[in-house]
Amino acid sequence: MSRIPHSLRSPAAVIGFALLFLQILLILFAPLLSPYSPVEADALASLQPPSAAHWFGTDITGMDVFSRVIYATRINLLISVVSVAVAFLIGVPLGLFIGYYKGIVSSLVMRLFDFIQAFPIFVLGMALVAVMGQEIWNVAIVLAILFTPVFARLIRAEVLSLRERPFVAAARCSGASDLHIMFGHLLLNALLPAMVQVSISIGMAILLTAGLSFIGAGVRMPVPEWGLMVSSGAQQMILGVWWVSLFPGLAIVFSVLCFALLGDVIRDLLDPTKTRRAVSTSTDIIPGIGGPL
Amino acid sequence: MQEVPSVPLLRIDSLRVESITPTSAPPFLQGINLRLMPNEILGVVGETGAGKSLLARAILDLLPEDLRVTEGEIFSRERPLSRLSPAERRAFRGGEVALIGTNAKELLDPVVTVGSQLVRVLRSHHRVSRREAWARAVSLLAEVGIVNAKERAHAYPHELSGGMAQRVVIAMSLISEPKVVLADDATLGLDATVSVQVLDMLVERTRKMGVSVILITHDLGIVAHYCNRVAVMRSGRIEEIRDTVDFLARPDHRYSQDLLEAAKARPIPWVRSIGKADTPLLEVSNLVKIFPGKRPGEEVRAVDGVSFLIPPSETLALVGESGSGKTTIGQCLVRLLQSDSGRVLFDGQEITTLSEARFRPLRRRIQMVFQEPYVALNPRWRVRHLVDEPLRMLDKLTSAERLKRVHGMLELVRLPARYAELYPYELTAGEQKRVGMARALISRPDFVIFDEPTTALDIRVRAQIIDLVRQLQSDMQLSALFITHDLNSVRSLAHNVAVMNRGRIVEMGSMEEVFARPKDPYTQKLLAAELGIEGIHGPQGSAAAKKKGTVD
Amino acid sequence: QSASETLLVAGPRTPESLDQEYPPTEAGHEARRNIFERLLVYAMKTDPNGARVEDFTKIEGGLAESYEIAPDNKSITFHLRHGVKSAAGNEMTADDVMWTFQRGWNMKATFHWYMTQILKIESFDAFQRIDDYTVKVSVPNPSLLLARLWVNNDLGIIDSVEAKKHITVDDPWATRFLSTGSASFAPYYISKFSPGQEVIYDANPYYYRGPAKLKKIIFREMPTSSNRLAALQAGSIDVAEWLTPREIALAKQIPTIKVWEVFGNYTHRLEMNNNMAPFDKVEVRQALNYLVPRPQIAQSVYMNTARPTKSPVSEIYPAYTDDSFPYKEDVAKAKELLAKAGYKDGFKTELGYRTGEPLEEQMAVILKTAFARAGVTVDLVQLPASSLVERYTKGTMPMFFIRDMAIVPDAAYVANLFINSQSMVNFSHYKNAEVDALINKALISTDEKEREEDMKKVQRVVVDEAPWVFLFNPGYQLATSAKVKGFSWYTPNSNSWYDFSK
Amino acid sequence: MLTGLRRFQQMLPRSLQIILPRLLLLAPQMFGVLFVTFFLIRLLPGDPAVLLLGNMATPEAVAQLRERLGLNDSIWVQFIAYCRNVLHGDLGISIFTSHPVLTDLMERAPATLELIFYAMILTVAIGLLLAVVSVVRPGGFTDVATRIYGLAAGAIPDFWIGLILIFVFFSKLGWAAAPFGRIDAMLSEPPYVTGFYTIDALVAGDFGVLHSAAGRLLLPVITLAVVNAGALMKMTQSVFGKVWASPFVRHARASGVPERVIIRAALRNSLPPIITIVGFLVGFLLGAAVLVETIFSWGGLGQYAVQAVMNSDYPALQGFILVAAAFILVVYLIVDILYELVDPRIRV
Ligand SMILES: Nc1ncnc2c1ncn2[C@@H]1O[C@H](COP(=O)(O)OP(=O)(O)OP(=O)(O)O)[C@@H](O)[C@H]1O
Ligand SMILES: Nc1ncnc2c1ncn2[C@@H]1O[C@H](COP(=O)(O)OP(=O)(O)OP(=O)(O)O)[C@@H](O)[C@H]1O
Ligand SMILES: [Mg+2]
Ligand SMILES: [Mg+2]
Ligand code: NI
Repeated sequence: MSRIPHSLRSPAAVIGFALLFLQILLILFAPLLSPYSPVEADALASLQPPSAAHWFGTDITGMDVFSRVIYATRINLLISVVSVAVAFLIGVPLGLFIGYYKGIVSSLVMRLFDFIQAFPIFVLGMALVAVMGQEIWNVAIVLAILFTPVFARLIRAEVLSLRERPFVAAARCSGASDLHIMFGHLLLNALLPAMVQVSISIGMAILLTAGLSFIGAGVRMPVPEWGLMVSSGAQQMILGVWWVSLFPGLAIVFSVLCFALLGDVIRDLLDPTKTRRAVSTSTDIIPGIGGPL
Repeated sequence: MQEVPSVPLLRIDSLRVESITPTSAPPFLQGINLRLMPNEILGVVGETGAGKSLLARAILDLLPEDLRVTEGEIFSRERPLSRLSPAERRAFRGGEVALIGTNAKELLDPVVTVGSQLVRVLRSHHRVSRREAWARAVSLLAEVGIVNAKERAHAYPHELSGGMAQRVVIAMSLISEPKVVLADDATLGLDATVSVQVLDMLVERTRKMGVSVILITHDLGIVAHYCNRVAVMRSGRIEEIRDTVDFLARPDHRYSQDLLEAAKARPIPWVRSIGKADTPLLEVSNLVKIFPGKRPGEEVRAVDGVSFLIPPSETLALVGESGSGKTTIGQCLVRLLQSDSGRVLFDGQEITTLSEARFRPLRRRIQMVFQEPYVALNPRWRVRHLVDEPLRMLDKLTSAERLKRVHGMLELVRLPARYAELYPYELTAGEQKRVGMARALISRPDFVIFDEPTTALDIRVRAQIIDLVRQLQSDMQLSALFITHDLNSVRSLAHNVAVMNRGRIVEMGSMEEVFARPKDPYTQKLLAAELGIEGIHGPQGSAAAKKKGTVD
Repeated sequence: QSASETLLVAGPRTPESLDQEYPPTEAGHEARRNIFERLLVYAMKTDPNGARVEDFTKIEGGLAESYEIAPDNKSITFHLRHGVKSAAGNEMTADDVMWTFQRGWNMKATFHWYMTQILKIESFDAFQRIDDYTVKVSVPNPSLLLARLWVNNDLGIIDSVEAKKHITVDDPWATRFLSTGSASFAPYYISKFSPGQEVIYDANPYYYRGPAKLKKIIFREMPTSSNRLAALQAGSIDVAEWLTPREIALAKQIPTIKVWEVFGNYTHRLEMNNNMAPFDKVEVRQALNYLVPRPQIAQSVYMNTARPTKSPVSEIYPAYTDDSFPYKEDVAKAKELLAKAGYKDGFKTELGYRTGEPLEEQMAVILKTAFARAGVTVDLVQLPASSLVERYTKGTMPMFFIRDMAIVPDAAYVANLFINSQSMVNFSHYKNAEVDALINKALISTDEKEREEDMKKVQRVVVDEAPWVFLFNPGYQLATSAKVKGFSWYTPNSNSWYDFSK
Repeated sequence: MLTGLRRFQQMLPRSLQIILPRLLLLAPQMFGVLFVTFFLIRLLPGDPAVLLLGNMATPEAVAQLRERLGLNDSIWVQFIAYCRNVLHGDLGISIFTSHPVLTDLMERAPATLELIFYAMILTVAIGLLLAVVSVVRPGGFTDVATRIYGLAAGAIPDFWIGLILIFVFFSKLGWAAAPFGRIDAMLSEPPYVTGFYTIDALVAGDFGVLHSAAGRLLLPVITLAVVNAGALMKMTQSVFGKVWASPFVRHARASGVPERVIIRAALRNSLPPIITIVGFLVGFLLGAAVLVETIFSWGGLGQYAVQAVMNSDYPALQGFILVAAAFILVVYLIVDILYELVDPRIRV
């Protein structure tokens, strides 16, 4: 297993894992790390610029931006991870079935996905949250609804091409049943792009959550959530109060960046073709033909 | 060996190519000395990875980015290439030395008509009007044997067959009238009959235009038939350069001898087991398989009323061009495909009408070795799991027993036991083929279908696999259906031969009979296209010249 | 028109509807002020800050040149001005007034509410056309509000000739037309109405007090208050309405901006649903009042532009008193009260505020923190204005902000509006039989002295029973470019562009 | 009958063969969208009649309106009525603006389209240019820069970068035009021709307006482009990179074809996937516009949608979603058609 450290040693991977580690730290030790309560207003301390007492300054109600940024890691990652996990758990088996079995049900499900995806994702999210109410869990559910087709389609596309691959035929010759082929052979191979997508989706979920909160269709005050914090500072930005929006925005950037980087790392780690190129430079098959035309 | 007393078109002096990142690995090319004379066809042979393509790319100064010429020099008509300006270098490529690559379809721009692509190349070298360029492109296409060239010039690459695409690439290389053509495995992957036609055409055209050719190939047969001289490459070196006839008669180097030996057939006809021919193991009658065609309503009769018998412990070889329906028959037999009509009796039992559940017990007796070695193995499974999958599915054994069987099987296919823990991508193609066989044989079947076990393999590996299959057949008393392109391996393996053309069996009989006295014109054509290396006495220039009348 | 005759105004939103029968909103009030003309007006005076404000003691003729009240205070007769013309050029007669009354009566909205709830009129017979220029309104009980009411912003007179052109079978009162267009005898008419974007007012050339100095008012919607300030500072607009106190403080420091300030009639308060546990307990309501850090809020939220409200009645209105207001910040006392009510460990509740109201949000967060000190956990619920209103009208919202004013400068009117258990807008559902009786008595009483005493008593009781968490009188501020002159203030806190010039 | 149709189809030119079936497909897709919007809005809390009439509505008025709106009919009857209305261009009346939703949308659409249009142009320009340069000159400065940009761009929230741009270029430096609205409030909009202020101003020859409109467009367009060009760049890099490494490019080079011609040919080959991505981006921009328009008080469809959410203006929201989905479907349709037109390998 000497190749794992290698792909984990790239600068991208190092930064990605460092950011992930940092976020985990923030989640676990938020109460220890934050000097103030994330939800308690201090009317007299409103809109103070960054200082020794308030590293990131305070917002209009006098809440400490630094403490809120730290606590928001919990909320934002909770929403994102939960929504992506739900989407993954529903989308993957669904994709497996509609990829493997062609039939009315499969095409109906695909048409349903078409409709869901015909709507601009953000707008649909906005409407759905409006319908269901601005609760943390509702935001997570809406994101899960939006992401499920993504995973299902991805897996389906993989399965569609995988099922035509000779190793599936070979498995069938060995007496494998449909279920065994689906879960033993196809799932394992189709999961890789899905894993990359998991990471990317978490990043997207963070952005979407923040965007929804920004326009007031996400979580509610005073929940510490990055998008909401950017939003609460947005008004003052034009008047020169930059710190309220700047820091939570940066937190979003780093958090999303982290998952983007990790996505790349996963891709590198799990891709057998890449490794294959590295391992066997000399193979005794004649390149250019995988068999006669 | 004597020098030809005139100015060489190309001269390569002690060329050395290395990676720019310093490694302990040996250089990719070293000590290459080569002279190419006018009107000469020089063959370059060697196994995969020998550096043949790199040599061609070095000549064009198109080495991969991480490789560099660290020593030596290449001269084109005594001009050192390293001194060329970028513009001159561009003019040199294609203008003086043109390349014909492998797998022609991929060398053509998929979204531009072939005529325009020829025009593009021509106008990169000569100032001609678009109109005239087009006219020249069309006439050249006609000359390289494209029928109806005027219309075909408007075709996109995907609308051409492999052979036609290869002709287009040849036309492309010739259109700006270069002095030298580098043909790098130009006919690799084409059907033998097509390959011969294309090579004949290439040699004929270059002769006519006074162009010298470097013919890079794996196939000693091609060298034997077309080249004046031959260079044998191995690990970045030229082992020997000789006159072809000399070389075939008495190769100097040990390696060259090995190569020649492996390329030859080894018809040690093995003993036919004493015939209980009255009860065949497999009996196929009137098998038909129809696929839907490209356009709705069309149909392709991939297998069209095929009948044959295979007695126990005997091997039937199924030969024929690509697309003739060989694989389809195999897949119908293991019920990966449902045949449209006809009967298949296995050990007296009709199997086409069995339900999948009833057929499953039979699967352990009928197995198939798949055509592509890599893609037929699940890339995420270890060899151990790959090999014992049939056992898990079909037999109830403890895992210890299974592992024992796996190890036994690996031994049988000559793989070390530690391979059980490897993933397919960690194996070479030859090893992957062996794993495929182990997997098919582990359930101790009575009947195995080998789908092209030897194609796409390097010369020596192919010989090893043939030996292995032969060994297994005699050890396990297998009956086999042996699907192949490679007539050479048929000679070594089969008792009987069936020749297929367009879904039908056109000729069937014992191996010796069919090969010695082919009756069907198609069989004759197929045999004629085989470029053997036995009994060659000099370059023919054209296979057609030698076997006049058998190829039209 | 030259640039000096055009005024560019930026406000948070365009009016929801131009119809005066539509529920009153701030944006709606401002449009009404400019495109509707009323029968009566208050005389104007200059307040100490130099702004023109209404003199509540003097009622003058508007569209009615004069009026007279019967000695028994049971009817009022309007003598309409002659030669008053609408922007369409139609001259006003008693028919316009009567049609307006008819429309209002039949639409059963604002007009109907005033007439039935305040004046206690029971049938349309109360409205009489005497001749072409005389109209008489009779009421069953004597009322001191008989004249005052007609100054109200929502009781403008419609140009019935114009309006009738837009009548259809299923729309006999031209509601569709009047919700997006104008037909009155006002200084301005609507030349363009793009809800959510802009409203353009053009001057009525026939206006009876003479055409306006500003010929065109362009009202642009700019929902973000800081953008309005930035635009004013950049000189892209002339008037920025509804800035936050912080922005007002900032604006005061900018030399090109003039800030007009008036201590108006607003009260900002946190209403509690008195029918809903735990707010059915008076101690709980009092406890919350003790928990409010008023000085801090005054300083950090209002930047010292506001004063605490200490009575349900606006401090500028007659009969106002704050002599019994006990609520100082006192956590111990609050806890004690809560314990007494049985909520020793506090309780959990919800607080609703409107979307797009940074000030309310700020205050909500501060109050949440303040209440938490006594164990009261508050969930903040941000809702679109309409949903919030729907929820507290239905009584399903425990706590919510109300920023409101009563536009009739009369304590009994105010109390009747907000405190009377019969009132539709008594959203806190406060109910006290004694208070109700006193208010009802005052509505029909003509004895000024006794009325005042009763009203003071009402204020004391209400302050003690604390149906609301009393917060602030935020005042009214308007930031304009320094070039703009003529600011005036009216009880609906809406700008009358007729008074302005550049 | 079917075969007859097919034969007829085969007689048409290739482009029509591609376009016609796609157009036919649009109808069921639109039906699906109608279906979804209808039921989505049905899920919303609150009685539409109450919402429409406002808080002071009397029960009789509500009952009357319910009758008139057909709210008492069965859900399917209502759905059919809804479809009929939509087909007649009736998307209902906005509660907030009291205008027909369609009128509102039409009025605001040009603002959004202008924004998206320029943002798209800039996105494509940045994305393609960077991608091509980084692939053709690997290892260079651009290569490294694009790699960092590609990662960062995907992580930056558009609403945040918009705010930062406003803060830096408007509030601090004072270089950019004010971030509210499409033109300076003092100016009046140019006479309507296309609805794009820049183009209309040019047509009218009013350079003051043109200058103002272009200046106002600058920041929002940059905001959208900076965020989205990263995605386009990354995907183009991988597509173009693959083509650039493909045998035919190497072969062209070996044949002495000039580099510039090869780049053009390689781009031509990368076009189909790029078109798909661009189409997808248009859809994405429409969503992003919701946020960016809010920040820049743009007064387009996006802001309308946000207002609709804020005000619980369900007819307006429903109308917006419907129109947005229809717009996206049309964009996808165009993408599919273009995709098939530029790739001769696709069989019809
Ligand atoms: N771009 C590259 N970078 C590094 N090594 C390379 C590159 N291309 C080829 N090689 C290595 O150079 C050696 C020679 O390769 P080359 O392609 O010339 O072999 P070949 O003789 O043409 O083989 P084949 O018959 O399979 O075409 C091989 O070991 C190969 O792995
Ligand atoms: N799944 C399929 N659908 C449609 N046509 C098919 C399918 N599989 C094979 N064919 C067609 O059936 C014919 C026979 O194919 P088959 O693979 O059996 O040929 P083959 O003799 O094995 O060729 P090769 O030597 O290239 O492997 C070909 O024309 C092929 O295009
Ligand atoms: Mg090669
Ligand atoms: Mg085959
Ligand atoms: Ni021969």
